[in-house]
Amino acid sequence: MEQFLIAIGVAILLLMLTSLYRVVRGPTVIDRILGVNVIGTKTAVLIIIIGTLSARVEMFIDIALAYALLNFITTIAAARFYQRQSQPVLPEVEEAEPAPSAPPTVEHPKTTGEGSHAA
Amino acid sequence: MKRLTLIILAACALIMLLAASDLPDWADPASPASSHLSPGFVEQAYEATHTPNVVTAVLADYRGYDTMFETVVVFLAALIIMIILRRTPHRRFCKILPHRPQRQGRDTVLKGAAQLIIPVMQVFALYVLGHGHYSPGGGFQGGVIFGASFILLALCYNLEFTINRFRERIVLLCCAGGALLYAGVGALCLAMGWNFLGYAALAGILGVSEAMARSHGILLVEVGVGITVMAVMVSIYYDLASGGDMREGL
Amino acid sequence: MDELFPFIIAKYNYWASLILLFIGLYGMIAKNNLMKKIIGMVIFQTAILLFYVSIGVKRGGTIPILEFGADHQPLLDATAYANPLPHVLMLTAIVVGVGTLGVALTILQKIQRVHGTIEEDEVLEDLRQ
Amino acid sequence: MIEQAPALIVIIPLLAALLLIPATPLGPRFAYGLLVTALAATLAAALATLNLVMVANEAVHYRMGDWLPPHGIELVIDHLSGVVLVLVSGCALLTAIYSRQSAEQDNPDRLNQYYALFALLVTGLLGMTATGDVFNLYVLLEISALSSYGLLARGRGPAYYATFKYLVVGTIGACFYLLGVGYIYIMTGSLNMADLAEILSRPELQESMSVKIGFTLIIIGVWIKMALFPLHAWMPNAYSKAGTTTACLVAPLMTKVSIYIMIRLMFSVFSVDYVFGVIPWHHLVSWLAVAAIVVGSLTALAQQDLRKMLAYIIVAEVGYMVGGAWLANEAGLTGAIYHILSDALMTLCLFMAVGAIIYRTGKSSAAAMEGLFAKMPITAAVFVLGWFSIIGIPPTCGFFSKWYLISGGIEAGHWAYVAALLFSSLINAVIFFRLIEIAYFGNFATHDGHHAAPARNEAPFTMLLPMVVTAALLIMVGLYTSEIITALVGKAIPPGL
Amino acid sequence: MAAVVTFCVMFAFWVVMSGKLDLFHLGMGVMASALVSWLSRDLLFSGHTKTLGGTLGEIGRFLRYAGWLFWQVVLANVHIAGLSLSPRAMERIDPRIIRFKTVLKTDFARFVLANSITLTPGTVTVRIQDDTFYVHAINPQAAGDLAGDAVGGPGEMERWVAWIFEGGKR
Amino acid sequence: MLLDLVVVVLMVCGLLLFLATTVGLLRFPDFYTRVHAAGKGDTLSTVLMLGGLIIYLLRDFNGETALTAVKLSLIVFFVFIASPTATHAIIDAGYESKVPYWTRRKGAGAGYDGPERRRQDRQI
Repeated sequence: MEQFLIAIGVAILLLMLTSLYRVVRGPTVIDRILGVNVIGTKTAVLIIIIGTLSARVEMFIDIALAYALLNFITTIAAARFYQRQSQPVLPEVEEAEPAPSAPPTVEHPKTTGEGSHAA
Repeated sequence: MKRLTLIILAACALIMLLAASDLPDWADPASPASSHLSPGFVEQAYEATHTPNVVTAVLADYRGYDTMFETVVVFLAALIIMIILRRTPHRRFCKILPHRPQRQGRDTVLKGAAQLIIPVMQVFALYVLGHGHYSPGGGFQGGVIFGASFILLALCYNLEFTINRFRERIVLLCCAGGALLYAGVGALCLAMGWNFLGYAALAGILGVSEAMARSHGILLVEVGVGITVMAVMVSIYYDLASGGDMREGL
Repeated sequence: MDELFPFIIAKYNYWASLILLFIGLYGMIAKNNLMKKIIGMVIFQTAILLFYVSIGVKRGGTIPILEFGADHQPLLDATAYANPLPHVLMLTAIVVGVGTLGVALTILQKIQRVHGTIEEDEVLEDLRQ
Repeated sequence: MIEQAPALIVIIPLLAALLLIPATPLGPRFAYGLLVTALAATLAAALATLNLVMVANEAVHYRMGDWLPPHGIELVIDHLSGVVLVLVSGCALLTAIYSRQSAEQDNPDRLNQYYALFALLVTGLLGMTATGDVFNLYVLLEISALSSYGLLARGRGPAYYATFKYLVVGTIGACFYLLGVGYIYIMTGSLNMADLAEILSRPELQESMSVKIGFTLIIIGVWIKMALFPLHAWMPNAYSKAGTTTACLVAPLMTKVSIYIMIRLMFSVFSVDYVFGVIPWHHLVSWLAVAAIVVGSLTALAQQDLRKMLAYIIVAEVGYMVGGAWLANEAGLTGAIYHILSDALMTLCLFMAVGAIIYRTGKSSAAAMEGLFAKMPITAAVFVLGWFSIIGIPPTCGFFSKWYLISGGIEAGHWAYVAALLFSSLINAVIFFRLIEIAYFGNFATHDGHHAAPARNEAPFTMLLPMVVTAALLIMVGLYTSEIITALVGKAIPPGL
Repeated sequence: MAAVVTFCVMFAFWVVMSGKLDLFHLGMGVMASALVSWLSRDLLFSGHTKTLGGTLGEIGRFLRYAGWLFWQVVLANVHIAGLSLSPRAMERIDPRIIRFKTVLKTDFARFVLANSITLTPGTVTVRIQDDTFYVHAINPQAAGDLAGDAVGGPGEMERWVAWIFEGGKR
Repeated sequence: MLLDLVVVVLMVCGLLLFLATTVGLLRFPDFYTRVHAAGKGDTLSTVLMLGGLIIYLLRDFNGETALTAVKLSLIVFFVFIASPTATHAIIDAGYESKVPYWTRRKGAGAGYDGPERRRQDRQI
C-alpha cells in the first residue's frame, strides 16, 4: 500500500510539472495564475500523502490546511491585482458594460428585454 | 559586462561546488551538525520545557533571544514601510497614484466565500498559535494566518471596509504591543532576579514547576509574536496595496 | 567521471542550493530591471534557506516533534528526529528575508513614483538631470 | 543588578524603541526626552559593563534565558567589545541630543517612528557588538541594516535609488555572511563563538577547504557591510543623500562596528595562526587596503559636496583599519582598534559640524562654508579640530592611531601601506586648506559689491553641546592615549600576535 | 443571536482541531472562539438568519441539496474529463457567454447559486452584476442544462437554492 | 482488503481526473475553456484523493484516527467552498481584462484576437 501511495505522489508530482507548462508559457498572465492555482491545490494533497507515508499525518494536516488557505488567498489576490490593473482609472468614465472583446453573448431565452450587448 | 559577470560567477560557483567534497553527505546522521548540538536539544528539551515540539522549544526558549529580535525585525519592516510610504508626498517628485473606483455590486461570490472562510480561518490561526507546543505551529505561523484573514477580508470586500474594522493606529499599536509583550516577559524575568528571558522565573507567579513555567513562558511570547506578525501583515498590506495613500487596495 | 557522479548524488543538496544561489546572485548583479534584481535577491535568500534546511535532514529522522509512546512518555531517541536547529535558524532567516523584501518593494514603489521607471539605466539617466 | 548590565545594554534601547510607538500622542518633546534618557541609561549600563570587565580583567559572560552556552545564546563582553559598546552608546547619545532640531525638521509628521528606527539601529549595533553567537550576530546585523535602510530612505531628494542600491548590496553582504556561517556550521555543528573556536582548532578542520570557504564568505560579507574599496560603491551616495541626524548616526558607527566584527571573527572564532597561517590570500588584503586608501582619498579630493567628501574619506579610513588589522603584528592591530575609537569620534564630529552648517545654510556643497568663521565660530572651531584629527595633527587622537598604524606598517615592512597613509594625510591636508580658504577668504560679497560681515548665526544649543563634547573628547582621548592603550586596547590583542 | 451561534460553531471547530480535552486547552478554545466571534460578528450568519429554527432548517435543506450537488459535480467532472481527453475535443467545444437575471434576493443565496453553477457541468459563473449572472458555457448543451426544462422560469438549480433560502416549493 | 480496494479506486479516479485537468489545461484553445478544465477537475480530484486518504487512515480505527479523518474532511469542505470561488475570481479577472477568446463561429472571429491585444496584456 505504501508503494501505491508513493506512486500516486510521484504521479501527482509529474502532472504538476506538466501543468507548469501553462505557467511558463502563458500566454497571458491570468493563464499563469490559473496554472499556479492548480499546482497549489495539488500541493496540499501531496503534503497529506507525505504525512501519511511518514505515519504522522496529524502533524501534516495543519500544514496542508494552512497551505490550502494561503494558496486560496494568493490566487484571489493575484486575480484581483490583475483585474485592478485593467480597470480604468478614475478620471475616465467607468465602462458600464463588460468588455467588448468578450465572447459572443446570447440572450438566455427566459430573460426578457435588456438590449443585447454582444461584441 | 554581463558576460564578464557571468564568467566570474560561474568560476566562483565551480570553486565552491568542487570544494563541497569535504562537506558531509546529505542526510548523514554522523555529520557534525547532527551530532554536536542537536541530540542535546532533543534529549533535554522536553524535560526542561514540557514542550514536545523541539523546534518551538529551541525557537522560543533556548534561542529566545534570537526570536525576540526576529519579532523586532518584523516590526521594523512594518515601521519602515509605513515611514517611507506614508510620508506626505514630495511636492516636486511624487506623482499621485491613479485612482480606480471600487466596483459596486460585483463581489457577491467573493463576499460569500469570505463570510464563511474568515471566521474559521481565524480560529484555525489561533489554534495554530496555541498548539505550537504539540504540532507544527507557533506565533509566526498563527500570526501569518490571522493576518491573512484580514487580507482576505480586504480582498473580498474592500480596503476601506477593512480599515474601518481594524484602524491603522490600532494596527501600529499591535505591531509594537506584541514585541513589547515579548520583551516585557523577558524583562519581567530579569526583574524577578533571573536572567533575561529565563522563563523559569515565572514559576513563582504562576505557581507551577519550573518546566511548566517555561512552557507557559513560551506560550506567552508566542502570543506576543503572533500579535506582532498579524498586525505587521495587515499593516504591510495596507501600505503596499494602496501605495501608501490608504484610498484603495486590490 | 566515474567518481564525479556518486559524489554529486551524495551531496546533491549542496549542488542544488549553490547553483540556485549563483543564479540569484547573477540576477541581482546583472539585471537592469530593479524588480528582477529583487527577484534575484529572493532566489538568493531561498537558496541559503535550502542550504541550511538540507543540513538538518537526518537519514531515518522524522520531524522534530517528540512522539509519545504507549506509556505517555516521549521517545527521546535523538537519531529518530531531524536536527531542529537549522529549522529554527531558517525560521529567523525567512522572517528577515521577508522584512527585507517588503522594504525593497516599498523603496521600489517609491522609485517608480519618483523616477517613473524601474529600469536601472533610465533611473540613472533621470538622476543625472 | 550590576551583573544584569550586559543584558540591559541591549534591552534598554529596544524597549525605548517599542515604547516610542504607543507614546506618539504625547508629542515630540516626550519622544526626544525618552530617547535621550534611554540612551543615557544605555551608556551607563555600557560603562558599568566595561567596569565589570576591567575589575575582573577577563571577559564577562551573560547567559540569555539561563541556558548553558553551546545550546543557549550568551553575550560575551571583553575589553574590545566593552570599548566598542561604550563608544557606540556614547556616539548614539550625542547624536540623539544633537537630533533635537534637525530630526523634527526632517520628519515633521512621523517623529516617533523615526526615533524608534533610531533606537533600533542603536540596538542592532550594540547587540552585534555584545553577542557571542554567530547566528545572533546575523540577526542583529540585519536589524541594524534594515533600520539604516529606513533611516536613509527618509533622506532628501533622490535618496530612494541610493538606498535601494544599498539594500541590494547589503543583502548580498548579509547573505554571504549567513552562507559562510552555514559552511562553518556544517563542519562544526556549533554556533557559539567560544565553542566554535575550540572545535576549529582541531587539526583536521585547519586544512578543511569548506572552513576556508566559510571564512572567506564571512569576511567578504563583512567587507561589503563596511564598504571596503572594490565593494564601496553603494556608500557615498547613500550617506550623502541622508538626513542630517541619520548621517551623523549611520556614517560613524556602521563601518566601525563592521570592522569590530571583522576583528572579532578573525581572532575570536578563528585564530591568529589560522588567519595568517592557513588562509592563502591574507597578503592580498593589505594591498586592498592600500588601494582603498589611495582611491578613497583621491575621490574625496574631487568632490564638491561636503558629505560626499566625508563619505569618501570614510572609505579611505576603512582602508586604514582593515590594513592595520591584517598587517599581522601587534602595533598594526593596536592601531586599527584605536583607530576605530578615534575615527568614530572624528567622523561624528565632522558630520555633526557639517549637519549644523546644512541646518543653517540649507546647502551641503563646499560653497556653504563661505564666511563660516564669522557666522558660526564655534562650529567652525569644531570643524577645524575634527579635520586636524583626520589629518593626524597632535594632540588629537587621530595622530596617535595613525602613529600606531604607521609603526605597524614599518614593522611588517609593508612600505606601500605606510606611503599610502602618508599620502592620504597629505590629501586630507589639501582638502582642509581648500575648505578653510573658502571659509575664511571666500567671497561673501553681497550683490551690491561691498563686503558686509555676515551676521552671526550660530547653531542652536542642542547641536552645539554634543559637537563641543565630541571635539573635547578628540583631544582627551588623544591626551590619554597611553592609558587607554595599556588598560583597554592592549588587553584586546589576541595572544600569539 | 448570530454571535452565539458563531461562538458555538467556532468552539466546535476548535475542539475538532485541537483534540485535547483538558481544561487548559478548552479554556484557550473558549477565549479564541469568543475573540473570533467578536471580531467577525457580522460575517458568519449575517443577513440571512432570522431565528435559530430558521438557521437549522436552512442547514437541513442545504444538506439535501448538497447530495444532489455532489452528483452534479461528479457529472461535471466526467463531462470535462471526457471532453479534454477526447480526440475530437475541439469540435465539441463551442464556448459562449449567457446572461440571465436571478430571482434570488440575498447575496448569500446568489453566492451559493454562483458556486453551484461553477461546480456543475460545462458552466462557470463569470460575473455577477447585482442580480444579473454572466455564465460561460463550454457548449450549447451545457447552456441548455442550466436553463432547465421550464422555459421562462428559473432553472432547476436556481429553484433548489431558492427552496433552501427562501422556503417556497422546489 | 476491501477497504484497500476502495482506497485504490478512489485515488486512481482522483489521479485520472487530475490527468484530465492537466490535459485540458494544456490542450484547450483559450483561457476560458482552460478555466473549465482547471476549476472542475481540480475540485473533484482533490476531494477523491483526500477521501481515499481518509479511508486509508480509518483502516485502523481508533479515536485518534477518527479525529484526523474529521480534520481531513474539513479540508474537503474547505476545497468545496474555496475552489469554485477561486475559479470565479480568476475568470472574472480574465473577463474584465479582455483576455482574448476562442470561438468556432464565423471565419473572421475564429482563433485569437490580433497580436496587439496580446501585447497589451503583456504590459500588466
